Amino acid sequence: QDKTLTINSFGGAYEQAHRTCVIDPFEKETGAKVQIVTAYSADAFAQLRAQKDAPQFDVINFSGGQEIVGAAEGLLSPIDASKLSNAGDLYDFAKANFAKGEGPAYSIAAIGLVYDSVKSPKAPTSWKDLLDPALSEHLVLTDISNGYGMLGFLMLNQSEGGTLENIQPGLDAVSKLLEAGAIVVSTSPEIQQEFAQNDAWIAPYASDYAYTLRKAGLTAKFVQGSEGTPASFITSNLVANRPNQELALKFIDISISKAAQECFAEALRYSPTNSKAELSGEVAADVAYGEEGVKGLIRFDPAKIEANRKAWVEAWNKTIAQ
Amino acid sequence: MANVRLENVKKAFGPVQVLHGISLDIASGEFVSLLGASGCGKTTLLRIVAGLEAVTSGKVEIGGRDVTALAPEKRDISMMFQSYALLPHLSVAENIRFPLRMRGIGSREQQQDKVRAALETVQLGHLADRKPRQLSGGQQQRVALARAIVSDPQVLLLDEPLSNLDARLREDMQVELIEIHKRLKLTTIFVTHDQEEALSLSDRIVLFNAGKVEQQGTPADIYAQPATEFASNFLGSANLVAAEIGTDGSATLADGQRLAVGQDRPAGKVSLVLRQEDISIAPEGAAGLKATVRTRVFLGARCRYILDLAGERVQILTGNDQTFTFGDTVSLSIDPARIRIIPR
Amino acid sequence: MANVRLENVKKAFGPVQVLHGISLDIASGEFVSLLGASGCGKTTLLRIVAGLEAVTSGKVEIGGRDVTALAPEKRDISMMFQSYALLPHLSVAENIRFPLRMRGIGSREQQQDKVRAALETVQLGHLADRKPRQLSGGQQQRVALARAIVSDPQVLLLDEPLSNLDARLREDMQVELIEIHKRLKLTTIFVTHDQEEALSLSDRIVLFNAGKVEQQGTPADIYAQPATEFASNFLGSANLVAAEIGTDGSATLADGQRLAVGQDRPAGKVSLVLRQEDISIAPEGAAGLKATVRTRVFLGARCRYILDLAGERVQILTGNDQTFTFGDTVSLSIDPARIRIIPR
Amino acid sequence: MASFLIPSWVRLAARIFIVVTVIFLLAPLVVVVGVSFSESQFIAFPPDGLSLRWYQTVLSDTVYTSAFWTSIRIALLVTVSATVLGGAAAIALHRRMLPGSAFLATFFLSPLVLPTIIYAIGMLMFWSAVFGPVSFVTLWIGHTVIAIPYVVRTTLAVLSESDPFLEEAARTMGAGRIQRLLYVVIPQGLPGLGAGAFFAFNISFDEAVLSLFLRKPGLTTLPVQIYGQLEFSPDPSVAAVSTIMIALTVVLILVIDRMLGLQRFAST
Amino acid sequence: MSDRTENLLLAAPGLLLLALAFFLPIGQMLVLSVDGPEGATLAHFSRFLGDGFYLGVLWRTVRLSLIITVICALIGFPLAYIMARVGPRARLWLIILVILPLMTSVVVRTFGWVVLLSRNGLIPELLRDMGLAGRTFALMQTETAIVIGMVHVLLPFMALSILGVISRIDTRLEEAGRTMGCSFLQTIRTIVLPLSLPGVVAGSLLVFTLSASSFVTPNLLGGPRLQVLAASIYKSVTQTLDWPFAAAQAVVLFAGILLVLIPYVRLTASDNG
Ligand SMILES: Nc1ncnc2c1ncn2[C@@H]1O[C@H](COP(=O)(O)OP(=O)(O)OP(=O)(O)O)[C@@H](O)[C@H]1O
Ligand SMILES: Nc1ncnc2c1ncn2[C@@H]1O[C@H](COP(=O)(O)OP(=O)(O)OP(=O)(O)O)[C@@H](O)[C@H]1O
Ligand SMILES: [Mg+2]
Ligand SMILES: [Mg+2]
Repeated sequence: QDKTLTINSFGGAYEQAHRTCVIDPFEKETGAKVQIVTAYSADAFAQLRAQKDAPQFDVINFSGGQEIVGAAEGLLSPIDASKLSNAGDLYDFAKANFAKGEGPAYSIAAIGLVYDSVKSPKAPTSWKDLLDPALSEHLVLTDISNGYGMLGFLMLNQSEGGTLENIQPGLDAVSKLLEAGAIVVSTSPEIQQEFAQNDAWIAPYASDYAYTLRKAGLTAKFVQGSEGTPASFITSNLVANRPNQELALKFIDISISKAAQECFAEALRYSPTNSKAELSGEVAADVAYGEEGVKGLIRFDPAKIEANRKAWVEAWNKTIAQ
Repeated sequence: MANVRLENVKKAFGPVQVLHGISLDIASGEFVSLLGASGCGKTTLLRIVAGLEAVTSGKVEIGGRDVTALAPEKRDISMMFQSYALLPHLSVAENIRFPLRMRGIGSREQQQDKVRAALETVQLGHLADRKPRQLSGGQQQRVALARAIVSDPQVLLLDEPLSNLDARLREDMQVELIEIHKRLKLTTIFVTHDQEEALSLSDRIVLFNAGKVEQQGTPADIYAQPATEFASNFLGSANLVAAEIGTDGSATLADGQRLAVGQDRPAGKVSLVLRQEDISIAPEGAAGLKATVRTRVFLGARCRYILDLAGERVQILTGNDQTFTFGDTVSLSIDPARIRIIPR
Repeated sequence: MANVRLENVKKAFGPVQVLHGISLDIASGEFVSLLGASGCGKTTLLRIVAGLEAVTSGKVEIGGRDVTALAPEKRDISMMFQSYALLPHLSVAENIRFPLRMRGIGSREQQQDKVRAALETVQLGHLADRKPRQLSGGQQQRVALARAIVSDPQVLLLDEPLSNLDARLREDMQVELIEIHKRLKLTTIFVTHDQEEALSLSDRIVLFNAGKVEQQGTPADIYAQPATEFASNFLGSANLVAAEIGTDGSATLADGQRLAVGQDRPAGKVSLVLRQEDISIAPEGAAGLKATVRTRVFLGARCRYILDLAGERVQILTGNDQTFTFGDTVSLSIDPARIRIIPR
Repeated sequence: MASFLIPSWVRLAARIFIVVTVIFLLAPLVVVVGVSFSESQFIAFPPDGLSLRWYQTVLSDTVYTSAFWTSIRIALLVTVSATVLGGAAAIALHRRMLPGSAFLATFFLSPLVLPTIIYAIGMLMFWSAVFGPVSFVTLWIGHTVIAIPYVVRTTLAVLSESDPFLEEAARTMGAGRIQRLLYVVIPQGLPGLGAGAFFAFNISFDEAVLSLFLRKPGLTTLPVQIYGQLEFSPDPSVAAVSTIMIALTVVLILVIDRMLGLQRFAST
Repeated sequence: MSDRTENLLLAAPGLLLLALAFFLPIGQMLVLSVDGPEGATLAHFSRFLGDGFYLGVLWRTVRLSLIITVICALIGFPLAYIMARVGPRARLWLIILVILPLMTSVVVRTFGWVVLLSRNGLIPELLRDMGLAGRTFALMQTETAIVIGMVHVLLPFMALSILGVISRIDTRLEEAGRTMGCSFLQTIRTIVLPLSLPGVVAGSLLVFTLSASSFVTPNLLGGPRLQVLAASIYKSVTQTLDWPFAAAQAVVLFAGILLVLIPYVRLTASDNG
């Protein structure tokens, strides 16, 4: 049997971590070879869907909830939990929809407030602080076509009194912010660009990115807003219609292993979903850690998000349109 | 070598009918000139023989083979364009070598020899490496000529090949053309607007008028016996003088002067066709018709007088021995046999 | 109206020296022809007068003003190009109206009237709406001519304007040119390769040789008294015959025949310059030099004989009254006053 | 042309125009070059600190070099295929002997009209359904399709200005179909074909969307690599790659010029 | 073989490739635009055409494309003319300069512009220093930024398309114009411009369609608040995963472009003969 697996990874530092934490151990253990296609979830999903007659991925990783659609369209295979030796160690929310075809979540990115600890006149503590007029000219919002942007917006909406049924308060807040001088970007590098060169002080975004900024030499810090911290799940999914699913399952199994998750947290500050994972104090401070920490995370119902995504994006677009 | 036959060839550009049914038979090795007014369809005819223009109806044969629908490159012809059509990206020598290369005639060295020879023929040996754009008009024309003759085709089509050359060079080129023609016995169709050139070079002249063949024949025939008014007018630049033939067979002009005419004609109103070089001029007093000098045009070896004869404008062409000036009355004489009469 | 003055104008294209110091004075309203062999620099000179080519050194004046560095459009000239340079995107009428439009001459209606008149002048009234590509070669040339004359410029530059026209049309156009010139008193510089045309039209002829002015003068002067061998050769197509002047002043040919020469010359070896139209031919037995007919070339009104005279090839041009054929012995006579002698 | 044919103020204006245009064209490149020598992790201009570390990173990282070679390979193949197919079609259209030439000319433009992503998805769906997994060939075909319009357009435009008698003259000189193409039509269309070929190369070399969707492991082009790098961890390494590309281009053109006399080609 | 067969043979490979490798795949994609849960539907179109927001996006796309095309032509024509008429050395350098930007990835180049145009970038800072702009002035995320970036990307296409044609124009025609009283600029307008029209047409066809269908540059420089149709299509494909709607937008874009181009080609083709 063919001993190669094709997966997607997210490039850059993420891909490096992916390699050290998951792929290398996997290759060592199975003698198989892993080929990586560097693609964001959205692009990878589009590719998966278009290629449904001859998919090239064996395992596909998503960070924006695409597994829900993928599973519904039959592009992904249901997973038998018993075939994953590490499934038992996962928190329950990380393995909720195996039967539908959604794979396990193997990392969590926490969405909070990224800010410039030097330039920003005060350290923000709550989502409400985003509305502080002193900050608005230095505020960077992220478009909700971006997964993190979506979660950040929903959290802002919630802090303004909205719900998943009613996002109008969030939209109102956004238009107020835009009027006051905030800007909207749609990709992560633009956030870096804004922080590095254009006097941006604060942005609702993910913990791992704050870490990236710090590594790049910026004075960025991450805080969790007092109202709560939305979580973005990174899932590892089993692609349907591929010959070597056994091997693919093995790969997913390693992704959710204790060692792999510790390694990810160490390298990129992602929160583990494996309850057995143990983190050093320094790392733990940057992530949501342990049963309690994880419980504090808010997970907006991904099914609802998927159901409403089109409408929300349209409403959002109309709100921000100049 | 090959004969060329056109059978009732017609050609129209959209609504513009250009050739109205041309039939022509050109023998193998013949040198035929096409003469005709500007825009009468000479170039169009050459292009049809070359295969560059489809006929509207009719048939074209070369060497006994129906080529009406044959591609030009398969016809073994060679054509010199009125606008030269030199390839701008090739040097003079490369332009001339082009037909040899295309037809695969000879080795590279032989081709180069032929090119050199053709360049010498047109007296351009020193410009072999220039690009066409760097040549004068006459030089370009000679390159085009060299390119047309270099490949010794069965049929040679030349469209006003010498129009931009000075008299000396033109004579030289005429001699070269005749010699090439004699040596290789090429069937040659030659378009020219220069009558003397046509008369001196050709075995036969085909006179065109508005897309029809007006007359054809040897140079001497066609010159001596123009069949139509157009022909005599076009070839000899003839004067038309109104007259009345009397019962005695002599002609009376409008002012009452009389002259003898050779042809026997029933009495009546006619036009006399007087060719300008047939009329001789003498000082007043000599026998002949009286006329008044209007203008004298100096032509070097010859001289043209514009005269007033019986109230009509008459041109004559004569030598430079005697000169008359404005207002002189002169006496004109003309061999009665050379006067043609056409009814009015 | 404006005179044109060139002062020691030199022009080189890279290493190729084309004009070697031309000085010319053309009076206001004068009609000057440039004659010269192909490639001698006529077009280049016109282009310099027009301002299209920068001089390498020297000075150009028009109407007393130094225009050496003046842009062409400020010179109030009009030029007809040897290659016509018709604008392919404009119709015939638009092409002719172009200079009027650009110079802002007259209202739209006036312009259209002028265009119509110019089209009539060149006999193309019926083709006003065609595009240049849909015209025959001669028609294109006439459009270019019409475009050059339509705007009545101070200086009119014509580069072989009639080379693609048949004899009839050519005469008509010459008459039109002369009339326009007389009516408007345009200073006209006219390049032609046709000597008769130059001789008949011009006030003055400037004879070019390899980028230098060889001779200039009125047509009669320059024809009658060519100053150099080149001039006589170029203008009269003269024959050069080797001879020796004896002590009695008469010349002896190589075969011992003798003839009288007009000029007084010290004894010695010389070349006799015999213009081809000065020699008359008579049947054997008449007084004169004996020669043998090699070829007779029929030219319609005239006839050219190629003869063998004392072992040399001699051409003569004569009328068509008597005809001789290959091998006939004939007797040649020539007015001693017309023989020029140059040392050998 | 004589020097005084162009008024001096036009010369001055032209100089200024060229300078401004060149500044405009080069401005972002200067930024890119500047950033590439930056010491810092992020893209900022003017750069803080000078270093060659990003060049080191790029040159020692095989992903860049292998992506570069993949791109070059595809781009060269596409240049050939698009120029041959597009050039041939343009010549046929130019002769106006096919029915509906004008319509066909528009037809050849259509790959430009749709955003590449639509084509990318369509192509991926189609290929997967019919041939299965994508490959190098898929990408080659895809790039050829989107490069053809450029060649067709530029060649058509140039041919429309050439002397129609030249091809006819060649025919009377015995040039067969192929010879006419080779020795007359192609030399006449050369500026257009050249521009088209260059566009084709460039389109393929710089194409990201189609390459993104049609890729598979081991088939990553340089733009996809750069795009990914910028998306996931933007650092001056992309600037270093681009600077190397700029330098390579200049050197390549100058070398070709030395060897073939490009200026002669450029002047026809 | 007849001439017609020859031309067919010449055109056939290209036509075939386009038919098989373009129209087949794209057709399959575009039928999605009428794809609904219960058979064929025009719902996606009516959603687009009935919504001011999307019509605005379409209008912006067309408007910006027109502006970009006009600016490219205004710069590209003189640039090409100068390139065609300077000496061979200078021409070589100009060509290098024009194609250099093309050899840099669009994304990277656009990032160069981002750096230059954003709030603390060189250009706004310069404008601020000269007192021409306010404290928070930025060119980023404006239509101006999109136009600047797109012109930069597309100018070489325009310039080189025109250059090819101008280099084929017989200079004697210009000279003839001068002897007929045209000033230099009149010669350009009445002779060079009409004769280089095929190049201008070719260039503007390329530029217009490219700017209407491009996504990376407008998205990076205009930001999410100034969407163009291509970006919206991109979003529908990858983010909202609404492919039928994406296909419908593509059809609308296709139709919109044709609507602009057909009269343009008609208008200019008649002068080409
Ligand atoms: N661009 C050029 N480079 C080099 N030589 C040139 C260039 N243009 C013209 N010449 C040369 O300059 C000479 C004069 O050319 P010009 O066109 O003035 O001749 P011309 O007297 O008009 O001849 P023709 O009667 O044949 O038209 C020719 O020998 C020609 O070869
Ligand atoms: N494409 C065309 N459309 C319409 N009429 C045309 C076209 N081409 C040529 N003609 C016309 O056909 C006639 C014959 O043209 P042709 O070129 O054969 O004349 P020609 O005898 O060679 O004249 P010239 O001596 O002036 O060169 C001309 O009256 C010309 O106007
Ligand atoms: Mg003709
Ligand atoms: Mg000349």
